[in-house]
Amino acid sequence: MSKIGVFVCHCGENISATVDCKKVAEEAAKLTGVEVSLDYKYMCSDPGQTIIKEAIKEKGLTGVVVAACSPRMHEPTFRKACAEAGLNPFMCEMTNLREHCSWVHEKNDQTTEKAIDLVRMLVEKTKLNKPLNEIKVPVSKKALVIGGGIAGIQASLDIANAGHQVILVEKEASIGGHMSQLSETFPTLDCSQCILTPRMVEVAQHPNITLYNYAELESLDGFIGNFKATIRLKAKSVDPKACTGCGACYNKCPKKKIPSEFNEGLGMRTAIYTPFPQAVPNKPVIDKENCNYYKNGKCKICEKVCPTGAIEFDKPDEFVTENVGAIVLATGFNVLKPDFFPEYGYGQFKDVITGLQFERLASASGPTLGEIRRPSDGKVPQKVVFIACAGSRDPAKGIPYCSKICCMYTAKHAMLYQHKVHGGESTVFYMDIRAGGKNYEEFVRRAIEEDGANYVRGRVARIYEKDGKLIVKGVDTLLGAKPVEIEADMVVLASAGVANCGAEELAQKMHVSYDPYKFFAEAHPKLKPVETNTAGIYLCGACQAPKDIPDTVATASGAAAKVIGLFSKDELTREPLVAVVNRIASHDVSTCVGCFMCQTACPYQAIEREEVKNRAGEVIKTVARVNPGLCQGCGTCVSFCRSKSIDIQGFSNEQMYAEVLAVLNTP
Amino acid sequence: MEKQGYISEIKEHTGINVNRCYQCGKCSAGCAVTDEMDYPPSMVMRMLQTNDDENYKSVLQSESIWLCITCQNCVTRCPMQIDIPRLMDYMREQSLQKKMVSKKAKNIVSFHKSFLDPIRFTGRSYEIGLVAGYKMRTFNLLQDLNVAPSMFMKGKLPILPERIEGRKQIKEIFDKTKKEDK
Amino acid sequence: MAELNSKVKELFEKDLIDIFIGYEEGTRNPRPYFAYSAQDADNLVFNDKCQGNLAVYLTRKDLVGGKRVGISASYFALKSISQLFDENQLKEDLLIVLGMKEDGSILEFKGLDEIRTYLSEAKAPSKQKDDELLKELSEMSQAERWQFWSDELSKCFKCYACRAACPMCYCTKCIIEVNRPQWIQPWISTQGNMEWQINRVMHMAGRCSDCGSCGAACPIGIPIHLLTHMMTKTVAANFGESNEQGNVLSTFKPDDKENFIL
Amino acid sequence: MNNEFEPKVVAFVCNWCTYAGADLTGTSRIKYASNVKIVRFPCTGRIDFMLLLKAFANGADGIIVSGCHPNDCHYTSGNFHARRRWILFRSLLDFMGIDINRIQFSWVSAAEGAKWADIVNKTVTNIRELGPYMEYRRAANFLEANEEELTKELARNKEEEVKHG
Amino acid sequence: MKIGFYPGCSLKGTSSEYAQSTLALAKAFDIDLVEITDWNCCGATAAHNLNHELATALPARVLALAEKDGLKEIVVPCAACYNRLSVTQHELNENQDLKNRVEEILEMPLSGNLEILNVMQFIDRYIAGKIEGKVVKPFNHKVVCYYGCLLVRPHDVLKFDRLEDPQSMDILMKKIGADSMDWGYKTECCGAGFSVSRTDIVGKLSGKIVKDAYDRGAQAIIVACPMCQSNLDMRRPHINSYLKTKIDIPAMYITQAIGLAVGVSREDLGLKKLFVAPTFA
Repeated sequence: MSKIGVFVCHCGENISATVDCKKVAEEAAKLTGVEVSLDYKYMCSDPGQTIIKEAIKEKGLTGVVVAACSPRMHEPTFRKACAEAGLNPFMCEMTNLREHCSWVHEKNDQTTEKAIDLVRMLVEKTKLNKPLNEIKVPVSKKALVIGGGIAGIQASLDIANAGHQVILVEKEASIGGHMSQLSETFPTLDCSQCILTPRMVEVAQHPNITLYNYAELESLDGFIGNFKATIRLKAKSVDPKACTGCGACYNKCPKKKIPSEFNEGLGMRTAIYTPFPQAVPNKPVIDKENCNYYKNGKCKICEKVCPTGAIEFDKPDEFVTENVGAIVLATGFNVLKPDFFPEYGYGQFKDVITGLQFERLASASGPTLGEIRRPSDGKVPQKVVFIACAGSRDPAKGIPYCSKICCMYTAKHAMLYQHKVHGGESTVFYMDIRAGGKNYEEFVRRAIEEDGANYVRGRVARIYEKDGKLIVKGVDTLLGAKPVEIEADMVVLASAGVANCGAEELAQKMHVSYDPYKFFAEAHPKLKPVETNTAGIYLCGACQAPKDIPDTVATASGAAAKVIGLFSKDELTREPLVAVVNRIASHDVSTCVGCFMCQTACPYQAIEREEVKNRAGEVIKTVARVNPGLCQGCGTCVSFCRSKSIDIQGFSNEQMYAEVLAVLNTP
Repeated sequence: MEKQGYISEIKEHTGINVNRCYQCGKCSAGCAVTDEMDYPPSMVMRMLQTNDDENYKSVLQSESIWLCITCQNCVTRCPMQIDIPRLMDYMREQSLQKKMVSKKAKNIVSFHKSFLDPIRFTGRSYEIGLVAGYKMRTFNLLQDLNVAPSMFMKGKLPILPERIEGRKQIKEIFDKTKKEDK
Repeated sequence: MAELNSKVKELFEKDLIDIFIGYEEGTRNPRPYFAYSAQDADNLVFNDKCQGNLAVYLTRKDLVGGKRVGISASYFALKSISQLFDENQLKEDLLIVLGMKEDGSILEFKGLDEIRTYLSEAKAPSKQKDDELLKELSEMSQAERWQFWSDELSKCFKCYACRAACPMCYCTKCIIEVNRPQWIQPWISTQGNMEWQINRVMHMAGRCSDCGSCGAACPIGIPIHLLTHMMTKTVAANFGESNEQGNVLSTFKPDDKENFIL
Repeated sequence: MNNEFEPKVVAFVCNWCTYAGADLTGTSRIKYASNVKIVRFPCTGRIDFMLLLKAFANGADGIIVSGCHPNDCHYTSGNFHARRRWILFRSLLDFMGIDINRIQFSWVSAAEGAKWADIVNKTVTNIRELGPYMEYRRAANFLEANEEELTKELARNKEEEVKHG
Repeated sequence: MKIGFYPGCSLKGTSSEYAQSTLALAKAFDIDLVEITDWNCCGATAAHNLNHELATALPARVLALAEKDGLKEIVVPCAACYNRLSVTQHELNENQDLKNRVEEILEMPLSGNLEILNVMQFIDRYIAGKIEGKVVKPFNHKVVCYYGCLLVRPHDVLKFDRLEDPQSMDILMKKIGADSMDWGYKTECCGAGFSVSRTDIVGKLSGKIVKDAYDRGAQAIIVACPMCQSNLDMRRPHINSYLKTKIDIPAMYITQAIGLAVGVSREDLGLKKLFVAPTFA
């Protein structure tokens, strides 16, 4: 027999001004199973909580209903109080007399009647509550970081420095990501390589970090605290243990005309290569697509010249499996190749380049050693046009969103150009300048005021080539859309930032949700900016949306903090409000028929198949089982189950049924 | 709530929401006749966005709407795919209906009307009739005197109009779709 | 006809099956028949009068549990079989399915894929009479429909023949037997009868083969097959005919259309 | 006490959007009819259609079902599943002549306090016009009420049997 | 199979050489083009400038007539007509209300499945494959191909070639031995329907086109639109006065160029009708 305590809160006058709290308590006392019912000015106050605790102890209550404010506010408070008094916290329920009653209705009998109904509902529900224990999940304190750009580097170092093991997976031959390609960084104009390279080296040397370069996530199983990640180590054709990074191989490789990805096609590389001189690890890999040996079976020059015999042809990809407790996704972004803008002639005219290509031209380590020279003939361009929003804010051909970083990097490009080419003319076509950030607006103003970049408000309609010049046709909308035609030597398109290739596939592998542009989705856009909807998987950097370096690093440290927080305990506790499949005593009495409709419906892959065997070890049936580590307690499966074999703790069929009948005051 | 006014009328008749334009100016930059126009296309868009009747009047009375040659460069490049040519068509219809046609555009309007007249009666366009009608409307009697004889010579101007069998049907098409008077 | 008998005989003789679920001649229409041997196979018939959905026997553990089964399946039975596979109730290696071509010759399906292909190509038997009744009902006012169904369902005395006849009703514990809470009134009342039918039809949504066995089984002749028929049509109209992942209710499309949610 | 019919309306709402939205209605002190009582579920996906029928059977005159807008579900897809279920459930009820005008479905987000008040008020007004939902409730003891008629019918049958004898 | 032919008004008048050369070319390849019975004017730019419904109903009649003739595909050499007919068919297929209204006006049914081919599509489908073997006199001249507006825009509807840098004419020209050059005015507007009413604008717009072709050393501008051709050709006096110089590069139809290459006579191609005569032919 239940012994329920009902505690009606006045909330000062918030409730009692419209609800007759005393009457509510009196009526509640009349309900079957209610042992004690009283009202008090502030239930959540210390004295209020003491009243509840004492009632539990004195009357031996089996359940508590607090009629006060929204459970979204104080449910944890009262459950904690009950636990302190020795009552299972999940035997405590709240009913909302404030937000759902006193604040939204006039003072009259009906309002008090409603309050009584609300209390009755929860009393009937609480009678059917069962003591629940928090779910404890062990945590393996090792993190997997996917992506070795600045975001992944920062997150890995933060986690590793907190004393935890980190597996860093990078799909390219070297870590460093897009940041390693940049020349200078806004708004301080410090050299990108100079600030990044020490971090890359730190990663390579950190005792807590295992770096898998040239590797990709193959598959992921498990759940928070207990993921099992299989990683594909793509065959490098070079044994990293034997290789000393001397460079004899790539100096002798006969295939020298492969457009370098690192130099955005403006420079060339060999078939056996390291992406760039400061690469970490600084050991080459063979690009099988372009290697003579892999293409036609002849060559092997690298093998001959290698002093340590590190070249190993025809080795298959390998796989490693790592058990990790948390995952940080730091897969970054990609730059949209603006060839979908036929009117700008990218791909058709050699001197129409992307912003990232300009970075390589301006970079001291780039193909021109930092001199601005146009790709077609190597001449120093005297007139350069920069076109902002080449792809961004263009639902028709590009992407509808603002790529956020382009205004700043375009200002930087104009500035770098003016610094490097004295007497050069730069024109920036823009629509709006988005320079929200510390010292950002000042930076753009400097480009205009001090370095003399000519900013024209308007979008370019078309570019065509004539006599070695690029004719750029635009308007100045601030002069009543007056036509502006510039004969430029080079055009730089501020191409949009988009989700990295393979983002969708990766998200599906990991069950992380993503937005229509394939950027990974945060659990909450404001309050959970580095979490995903899948517990234990965190996000940082430009895989969420285009981000500049400061924001990327901030989110990386944020994600790392979440991981470190998770690793601060040996076990994870979770609310036990999860689904369960009925299994009284032994397996075979489960009424589950194993149709697995619930499995299709579950958004969390929390439903597993469990084989029920007889004594002879033969499988007699397969039934569903809920993995409490994965289940988030939505209960969608419950309403699918035809035989009602699956139920959800805390919102069980019996409880909800009782609540509905009680609302309508049906005994 | 959507604001009342011509913006919603435009939307209703053409499906175009002028507020989608964010004034990048790419239409004006690519427009073949920008520098002839009193208001370049992006300006027309801006004026329409104000939902201000004075501005609407200025658009309807402008020469711009008649100068648009429907070359479609604007809409193919517009990041928001705003169908400006369709909008211009609508403005022209409105301008005619509201009798606000710019004096400067008289030639163009006369040409369009003269072009349609022979079709109405014969089913096909007829250049001599067209030119004659056009000249009657514009009093540009001397125009093209230099070209016409050589056109005859080269067999480019048939002297008699072509007539089709379904003339009655064509006339009905004109009657049934008629909106405004000449 | 001899084709079927010899085929089944062959199956027994080659020891490929333990039991064959088919039809034998009945007093008016053919009735279900279980053959256990090559001799039994002589009694089998298979023609377009064979209407009952034999797939219902495939989930009867006492009948087929652990056995290798052959079955002669009508169009609807094939649909049910396909759905039962989706729901993990059948094992491909324990089942041999025979169907009938339009010309009456026998078709042996090699596996589930062939059944699926057949179903995607075959035309569903017409349900003209049911469609007419459906139309008639949907043209009624809501009050008239209520009158119709409350009259009809007032006659039900909960024998659950509808459930027994249905290949999709294979739960070991039916919701009607769930008593914590007692979802459906176990006693006979129009409301309880309705609740049962609503549950049954909602549970059938997207799974039902539309064979109409439920209606045929009703001893009082309540046209409950119209409910499932209507549901089948509603599902197809809203979510399309086929769904690769099994139940339409356990899947969704972000752009499912509705017009009633404010 | 006035004699006007006061409908009983039960609201089935999800915890994350509509429940929170109704909390906001409270914090914004927007008033609405007190006829509605809210039953809290984790998600619209959890709401069993049987509970709706149970509410009608036990005296509810109207029902509100409300959850997160599409794409906003806290559990990513519970509301999508629910939407499918309601599409079918509604057409079935309608086909059986059960008054679907008494069930109001809505999406109310945690930010839509005013919308919640609006939906409640609209529903209550609507149900007040429709009057108490007696048909479904009466069906619970339909046979009892018809017992007399049944007896007569049985007697008639018997007579006929005798006649044909 | 019967292939329909819609000449349109221009090809019956000012641009008769376009019709002539198209038919001559088809004949050279044994293709029979059947003129649509009792076709009418498509309304051109004038109609849609003034009245949208009229602008739809006029071309719709042509489509209905073609369907009535039992045609599955029609060749429309005039770019303006091609554009109007394609856009109309597209609009009618998209908008059921409009379709109903138009069918009511015409009192004729419309199926909306007609294949509307411009001259390049026609050549590509029926002639291009056989062209190389038939070239008797390679067209070894430097040319620029001028597409204008109406062949490529609106791209969503016409779905013909690349939007900003189309290639189909260039490919055909290269097949007959021409040196087809990249240039800046492939799809810029020539002034179109302003030929009579605003000849000044035509002089200017067409002037820029002719100038760019001249600057690049082109010997001919190859066109596929009667309106473009007449603006670039017949309006040369205006062009020259705008450019303040005399440029005599001819603007000729692609059908004429191909015709010449495969040995069709100058007369049959109507070359005489060009105002600016090609010096090489």
